[in-house]
Amino acid sequence: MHPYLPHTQADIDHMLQKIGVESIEDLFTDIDAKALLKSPMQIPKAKSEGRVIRKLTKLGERNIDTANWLSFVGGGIYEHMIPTIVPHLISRSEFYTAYTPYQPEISQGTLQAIFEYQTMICELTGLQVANASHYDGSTALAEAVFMACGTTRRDTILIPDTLSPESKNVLRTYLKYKDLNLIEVPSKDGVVSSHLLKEYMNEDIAAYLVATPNYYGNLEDLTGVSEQLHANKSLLVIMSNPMSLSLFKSPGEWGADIAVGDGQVFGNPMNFGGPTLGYMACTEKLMRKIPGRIVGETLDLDGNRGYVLTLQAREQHIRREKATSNITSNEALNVLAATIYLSTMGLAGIKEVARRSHINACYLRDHLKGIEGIKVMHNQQIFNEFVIQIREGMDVMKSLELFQIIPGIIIDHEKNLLLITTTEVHEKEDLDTLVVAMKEVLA
Amino acid sequence: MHPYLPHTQADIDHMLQKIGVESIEDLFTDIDAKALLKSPMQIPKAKSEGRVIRKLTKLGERNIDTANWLSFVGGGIYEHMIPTIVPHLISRSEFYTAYTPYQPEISQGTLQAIFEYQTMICELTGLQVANASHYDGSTALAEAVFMACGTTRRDTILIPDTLSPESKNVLRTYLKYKDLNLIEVPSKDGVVSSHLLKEYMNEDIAAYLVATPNYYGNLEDLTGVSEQLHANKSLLVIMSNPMSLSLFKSPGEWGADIAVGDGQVFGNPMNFGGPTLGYMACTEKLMRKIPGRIVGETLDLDGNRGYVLTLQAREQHIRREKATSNITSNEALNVLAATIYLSTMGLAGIKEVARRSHINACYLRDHLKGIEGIKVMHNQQIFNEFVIQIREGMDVMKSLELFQIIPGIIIDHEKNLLLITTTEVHEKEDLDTLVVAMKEVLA
Amino acid sequence: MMKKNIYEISKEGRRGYYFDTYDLEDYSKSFEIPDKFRREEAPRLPQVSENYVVRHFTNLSNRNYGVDTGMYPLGSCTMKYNPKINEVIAAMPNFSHTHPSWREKHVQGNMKIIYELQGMLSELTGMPGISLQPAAGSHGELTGLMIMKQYLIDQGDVHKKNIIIPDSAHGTNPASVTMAGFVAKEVKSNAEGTIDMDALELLIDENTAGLMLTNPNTLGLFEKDILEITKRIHDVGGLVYCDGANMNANMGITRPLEMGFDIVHLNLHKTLSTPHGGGGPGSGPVGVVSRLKEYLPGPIVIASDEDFYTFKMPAKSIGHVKNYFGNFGVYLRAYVYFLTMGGEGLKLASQLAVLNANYMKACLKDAYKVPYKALCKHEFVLAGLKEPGDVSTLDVAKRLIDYKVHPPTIYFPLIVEQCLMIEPTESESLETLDDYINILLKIAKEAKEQPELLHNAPTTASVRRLDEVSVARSPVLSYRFNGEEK
Amino acid sequence: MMKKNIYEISKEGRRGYYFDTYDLEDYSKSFEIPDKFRREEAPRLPQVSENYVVRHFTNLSNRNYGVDTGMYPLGSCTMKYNPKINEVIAAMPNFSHTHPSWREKHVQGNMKIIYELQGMLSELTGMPGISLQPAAGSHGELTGLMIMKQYLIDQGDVHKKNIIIPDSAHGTNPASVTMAGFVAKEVKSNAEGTIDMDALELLIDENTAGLMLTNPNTLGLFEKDILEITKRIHDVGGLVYCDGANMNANMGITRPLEMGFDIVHLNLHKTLSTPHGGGGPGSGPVGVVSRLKEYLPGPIVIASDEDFYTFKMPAKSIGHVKNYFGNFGVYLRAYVYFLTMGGEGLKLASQLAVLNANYMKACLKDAYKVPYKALCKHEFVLAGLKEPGDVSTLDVAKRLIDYKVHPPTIYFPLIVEQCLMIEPTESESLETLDDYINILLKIAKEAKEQPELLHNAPTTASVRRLDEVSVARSPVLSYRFNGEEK
Repeated sequence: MHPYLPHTQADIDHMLQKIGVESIEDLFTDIDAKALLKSPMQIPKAKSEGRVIRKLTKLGERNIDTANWLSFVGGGIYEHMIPTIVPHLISRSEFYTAYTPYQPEISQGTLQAIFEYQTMICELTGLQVANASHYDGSTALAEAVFMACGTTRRDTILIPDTLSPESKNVLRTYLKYKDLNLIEVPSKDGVVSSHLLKEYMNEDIAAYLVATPNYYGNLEDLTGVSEQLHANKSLLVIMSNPMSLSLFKSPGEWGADIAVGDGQVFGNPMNFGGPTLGYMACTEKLMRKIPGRIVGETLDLDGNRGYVLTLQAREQHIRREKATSNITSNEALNVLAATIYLSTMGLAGIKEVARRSHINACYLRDHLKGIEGIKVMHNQQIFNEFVIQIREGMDVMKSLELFQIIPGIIIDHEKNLLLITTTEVHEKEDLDTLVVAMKEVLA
Repeated sequence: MHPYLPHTQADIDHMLQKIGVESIEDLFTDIDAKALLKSPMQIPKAKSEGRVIRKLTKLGERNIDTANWLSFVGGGIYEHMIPTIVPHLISRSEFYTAYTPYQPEISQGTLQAIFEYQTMICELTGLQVANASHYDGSTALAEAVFMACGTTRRDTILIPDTLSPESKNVLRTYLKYKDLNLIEVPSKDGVVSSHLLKEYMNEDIAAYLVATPNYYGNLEDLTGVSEQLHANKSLLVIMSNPMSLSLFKSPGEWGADIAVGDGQVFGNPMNFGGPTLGYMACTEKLMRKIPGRIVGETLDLDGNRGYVLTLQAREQHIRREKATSNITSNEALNVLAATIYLSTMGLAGIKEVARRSHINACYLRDHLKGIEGIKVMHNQQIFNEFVIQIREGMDVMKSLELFQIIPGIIIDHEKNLLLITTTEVHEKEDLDTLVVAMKEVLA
Repeated sequence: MMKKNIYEISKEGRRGYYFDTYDLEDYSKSFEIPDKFRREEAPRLPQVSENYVVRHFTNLSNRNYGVDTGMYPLGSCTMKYNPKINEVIAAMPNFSHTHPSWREKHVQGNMKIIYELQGMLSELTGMPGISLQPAAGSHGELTGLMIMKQYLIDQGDVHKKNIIIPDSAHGTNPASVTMAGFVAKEVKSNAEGTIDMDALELLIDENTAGLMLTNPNTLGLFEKDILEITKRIHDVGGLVYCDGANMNANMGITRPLEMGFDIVHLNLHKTLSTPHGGGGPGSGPVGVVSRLKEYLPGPIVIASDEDFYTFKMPAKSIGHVKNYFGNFGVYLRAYVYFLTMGGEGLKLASQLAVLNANYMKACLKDAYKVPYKALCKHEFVLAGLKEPGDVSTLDVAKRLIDYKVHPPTIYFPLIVEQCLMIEPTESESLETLDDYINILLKIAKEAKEQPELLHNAPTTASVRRLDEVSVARSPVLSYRFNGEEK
Repeated sequence: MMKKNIYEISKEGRRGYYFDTYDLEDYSKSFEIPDKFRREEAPRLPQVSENYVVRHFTNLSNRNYGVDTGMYPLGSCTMKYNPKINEVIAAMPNFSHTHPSWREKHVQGNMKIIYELQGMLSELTGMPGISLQPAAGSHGELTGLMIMKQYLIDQGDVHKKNIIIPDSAHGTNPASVTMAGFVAKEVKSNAEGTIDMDALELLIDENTAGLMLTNPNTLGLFEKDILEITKRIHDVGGLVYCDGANMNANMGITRPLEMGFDIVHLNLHKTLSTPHGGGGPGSGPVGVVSRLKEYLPGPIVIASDEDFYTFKMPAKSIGHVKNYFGNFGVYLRAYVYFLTMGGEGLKLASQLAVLNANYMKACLKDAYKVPYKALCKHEFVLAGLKEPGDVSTLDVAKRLIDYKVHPPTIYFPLIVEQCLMIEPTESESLETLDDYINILLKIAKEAKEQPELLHNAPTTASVRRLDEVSVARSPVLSYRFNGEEK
């Protein structure tokens, strides 16, 4: 028998007898013969662990060797140092082999961790209520749209053109079939002016969804924006790389009603883009509108503190077709990783991560600026990313491959714009290596 | 404060006050100033996890890349496939952060696992009592000498010259300071004749310590040996690669009084030679002479089954200077790995591992035999190792480096003898690679 | 200490991570964040030393129950064994440390895995088109419905708004319908627990966009009329969606394609053994018939001639439903499961899952109400105790906890009163099933003889029954620092 | 199920591992093992499916208590936090998959680590010569004594047979002395808990080979006369051995060299944070003064000029005390601990370990007998309850288990009646110490008011007190298949 299947032939015979059938095939007589598979699936024979590991090791070698390449790629997914205790702890099988905590008495581990996470997200965003969790930042943003449209009973969403293409794409898909409208506000020098925003205000506007830092790495100046929106009875939704929130003004401080973003930066590996986790927080006022899993603190029969899933009426259990979100399985284990990460790092830790990520980017921008053939595109406050323009006709991605360097993402092939990202994992020597290599290939 | 040290300055102040001293330095006033360190230790400043991992990754790269080299090196340490559940389970921190089960009520996990291990070792060796554990096979062998000398009140030990140099070396050190004698019986064609052994029998002989398979990979024919020894009131101690015991006659079947060996082959990585585990089993008669940790089954106050350390009177707790062994810390986690390995593989599993290891060696010996410049040294039954002689003057180790092959161990530089080992991790293509490469370099 | 939360073990000055020197320390002095952008009020995060973070979460884990702890027969959740080799592979840095915006040629290993997994899922479902992008089962549902909608729009069938859903369906089905801008229409089940064909007929008309169905359904019953049902929907130009949550009954036996479905999602975290993670991450790939292939969300991976793989957006794609390519870390585990199980192993798994469910049902029928007598597939429902007295299914579930096993899904599907929905999966041995059965029989006896044991249960867990009502009324959703109100 | 042993969940036909095809299947048919060598009776090994092996050992782990569970103040065992980064590094294949018989140039990474660790331990102890080969503390003791013996032989002092050991010493000390062919002579402790200098004087003569001492000793007291003691032994041509089990009090503060010792062993699994593993593996490197360097067991690693490392046997080496180079997997962890702690961190660790011990002692003095009033170092002893009634130290220990904490070492050292030997280590926070203190104070109260609570303890562990007597009388040391007798 296969190692994952504990049945012996004697067990099977005993069970068939108890059921009162002759063979396993007899258990499938209720299936119309026409629906039965005529020939076996074309899936190869089982492999031993040894051979599977050999095969996957070889496949892994068809990716670049991550230990020996230098990457300045971000744009939504970031490589940060992950404390060794994070993978250790999320590998406790009581965490990862459990499911949604439907039975709270034997799920206090998951529930309490989520409660702690909710607290941390509230603190980081400066808002009052947080859930756990969405699939990623972009789907969280899409769900924020539904919240906003549901609350305001309006159907149009404003976004700046500085939102990342990934988020724009997901938004477009989600909105298309609900007949909601998306309007893009143009940017200038890599940010959107709040004066310009005024021109777009009307009574159809449910919300303004703005990312800061935005896709170009620039901080959006949101002074007065929430006032403008609230005066128009619209909501402000702010999307952030949450690592930046230890240094920069929080969504709550900017007056946001809803904050969303991707929590991958907190203790989760890049994983080729997934799984990550989408966080969402909102004001107290919107508490009963927020979708997804929420854990509340309560007492048990003996008066001892405990945790339960709560505010579930909004969900699919009871109202079913009235539910405004269908999310059930979410990214709980990634939430746990984020909780452990934030517990380990503390404020001082994430501030230091953010500071080094930021200063590294400033240093790199400074040192690339002077190079012939490079133009720094925007003159804005950045966090840890910035855009440069490379001399026309120069394929910098290809040239730097020889140095085992991936310098960033080409975000505009025509204009040859390169988005460069740094985090605290880059040492000064790594930054200098890029600068030297850039000089060499552009010389 | 350092991440491993939970003290805050306020905590320290509070504690000093309670103790009634002013400063931490005041806690060390009982140390003679002349014994105090004059200047700080020359140990570098703390490094972050990120930098430690970077540094160790670089150091690791100064070893050969084990995934891309082909090694036929054994001689005491073997690379076998380790099921993924073994490292997973021994990484449960309740196992690895516990110590010796002094408090059985909260150590049943360790205790029951040891009991299960003892059962498996008894079954494998064909003997009645097993302990858990010794540092490695050689120190287990040395402790078997003390058992044998203590039991027989004799002072001379016979060994065949086919014992591995590692074991011989350890034995010599252990015996030297106890004034015990070691006599080597010479081999012929890679094994010792039991007829020859007869000549060495006398009333000083406490035991004959023989390894089978021996260092050359040959099985020793021990027919009649235990009878010879027992007639002389001496003991027979058999050392084995325990993986071979699923196919070949067990120590119990050969009539051994004590069986020892190294259990690394059961689920433990090579670890550059350590830690491994030394197993030891003996007859019922010697039960109260066996050193080390032993777990027994018993009942608790409610009549429920439980496990405790037992037969400890022999140890250092009470008789102290009368103890014949000083072993306390042993290789418990390696024992656990072996227990999980044997539970996972079962008899069918280790038989298949042994069979493939064996057949691979037979195949390789067959295919190397015909090559000009290679002579197969012995005509004996082997398990998974054998010795060949390479043409004089040919440095086969160096030549095969170009192929990223390590063909074995040169066990005699003068005669240019190479010990070649195979296990089930070698696929046929690996064996053929070695044959082709040998042909090429010897051509 | 065990019951403190992370903030309650925090103290000013502790830290869990150490940074050593920063080479740009001097350089950094010239930088300051302008007031306008600078954060004013610092977020409060816990300050805990590393070893206490370890203890805190280790102790939390010990207040959880997982598949590695024991039987976990949650109906429709397929809590099967999560193989450890899957985790080993997923943790390999050459996979886990890859960035989704690297160039295709730098991640050919990942892309080949995605490509091959698409093919394996295609073989498992029969569907020629597969997109791995959706992140969970209900995300797959939404995706599938969007595909339906786009297809109907392209056919000029904009009036087709109604999606028929059985009353036994997963609650996410109607929610997904709403999110995709359709209207849900409920069809009743008959006395045998399958779709009432007459009721269905009354609902089908030209406005019918399609139908969503789980097969076997949530009662664990195979829809005997499945071929007729799918045909009827097709007759009016609708599409049929298969909620693949219950695919663990079908592997190698029947397939959505053969049943007449047009679209299916799979839950990799159910059928294909990837861990549930306390609620996620999951993965909900969608498979479609040929005519819908070009509507799939993307990018998907295609192969060029020389074992080289590229991303491609299908021609009429609904677009992106998630960042990048979905939950790659989850695919890796499913891919390895395919390799270690093989085609025959998968079929055997489904057969044994069905065997286990039928065996349990046979053993429980004297003490619990069995509302549907027919053969079940991988799961079955009980309508509470035969002689309940004042004991509810909730009481039975809580009493199971006292016996150190995980209760089944309860009170679902809604159409069965006092419902217990039991899915043992193929991972459980006869001995474990017998243990669980004996506990359920013992509880049935206790319900008659000592009902207070059930009313008071659980008493051996880390907490007793929790007050879920007052928390929903005035929720405490984050830590109240120093007892403050927010 | 939880309490079954692995044989009791075994069944014919189950398997935990799968082999696929073997390319030499045909070839293998020509091979058969001759009867003479073939095993006759098959060993009985369990047959269990992989997922049940996982459950079995997961459940066993949950019946264990480790440092990650909570405070574990075993005296003289230094149960400090085991950093997780150590485990990550030790698991790297480039280290764990290296063979000890590969050529030096193929394992320069390993060798450099060994070389640097030798240097760090040299700095920690002051000893210029270090060999990492011994596998545990008592193995280090034996090694050190062998070095002493060889040295004395070489000096022509073959008559020197006596090793003086205090009555407070670890039990392994006299056992090691015997194994090395010496004779142990016990010296009494004085009322202050340190070596009685008059008694010592009476034992010292020309037959004195040396003295073994732990400092601080097992009472947690620093031997105030240490410089005099080591001098007196040297005066008669003897050598002084430092049992390094208690080095966690000394790091960066004092060193064996400065105290006058000639030989020391360290327990990497105590002082240097490597895990105890339920009893091992440990590692017991030995350090020696210059004149003994060439006697060290080997091989040790030396550096050549160009950052290249080679193995070398010291000129007069006692030989090998273990296969290969000792427990390399353990060194890696200790090496990483040196890197992450740094020199200052190590000193701070020792300071805080001593602070913790003195704090606990101060808090417990009203309820428990404190036999020695002086400052303690990293551990201290209590002579049972102040008002014990009919309650023993064993009862106190067992009652601690009911409070979900691990008891201290008990009934050791032998010279203190009803001894509790408490070593909190630097890893424990003030809050944890206070919790533990409060439990001990509560138990002291219970001892007066409800002694039966203590006599009956533990009642909340997975088993109650176990019968250790009858098992020693008629031991059951392996599973009795079908109840058979062996």
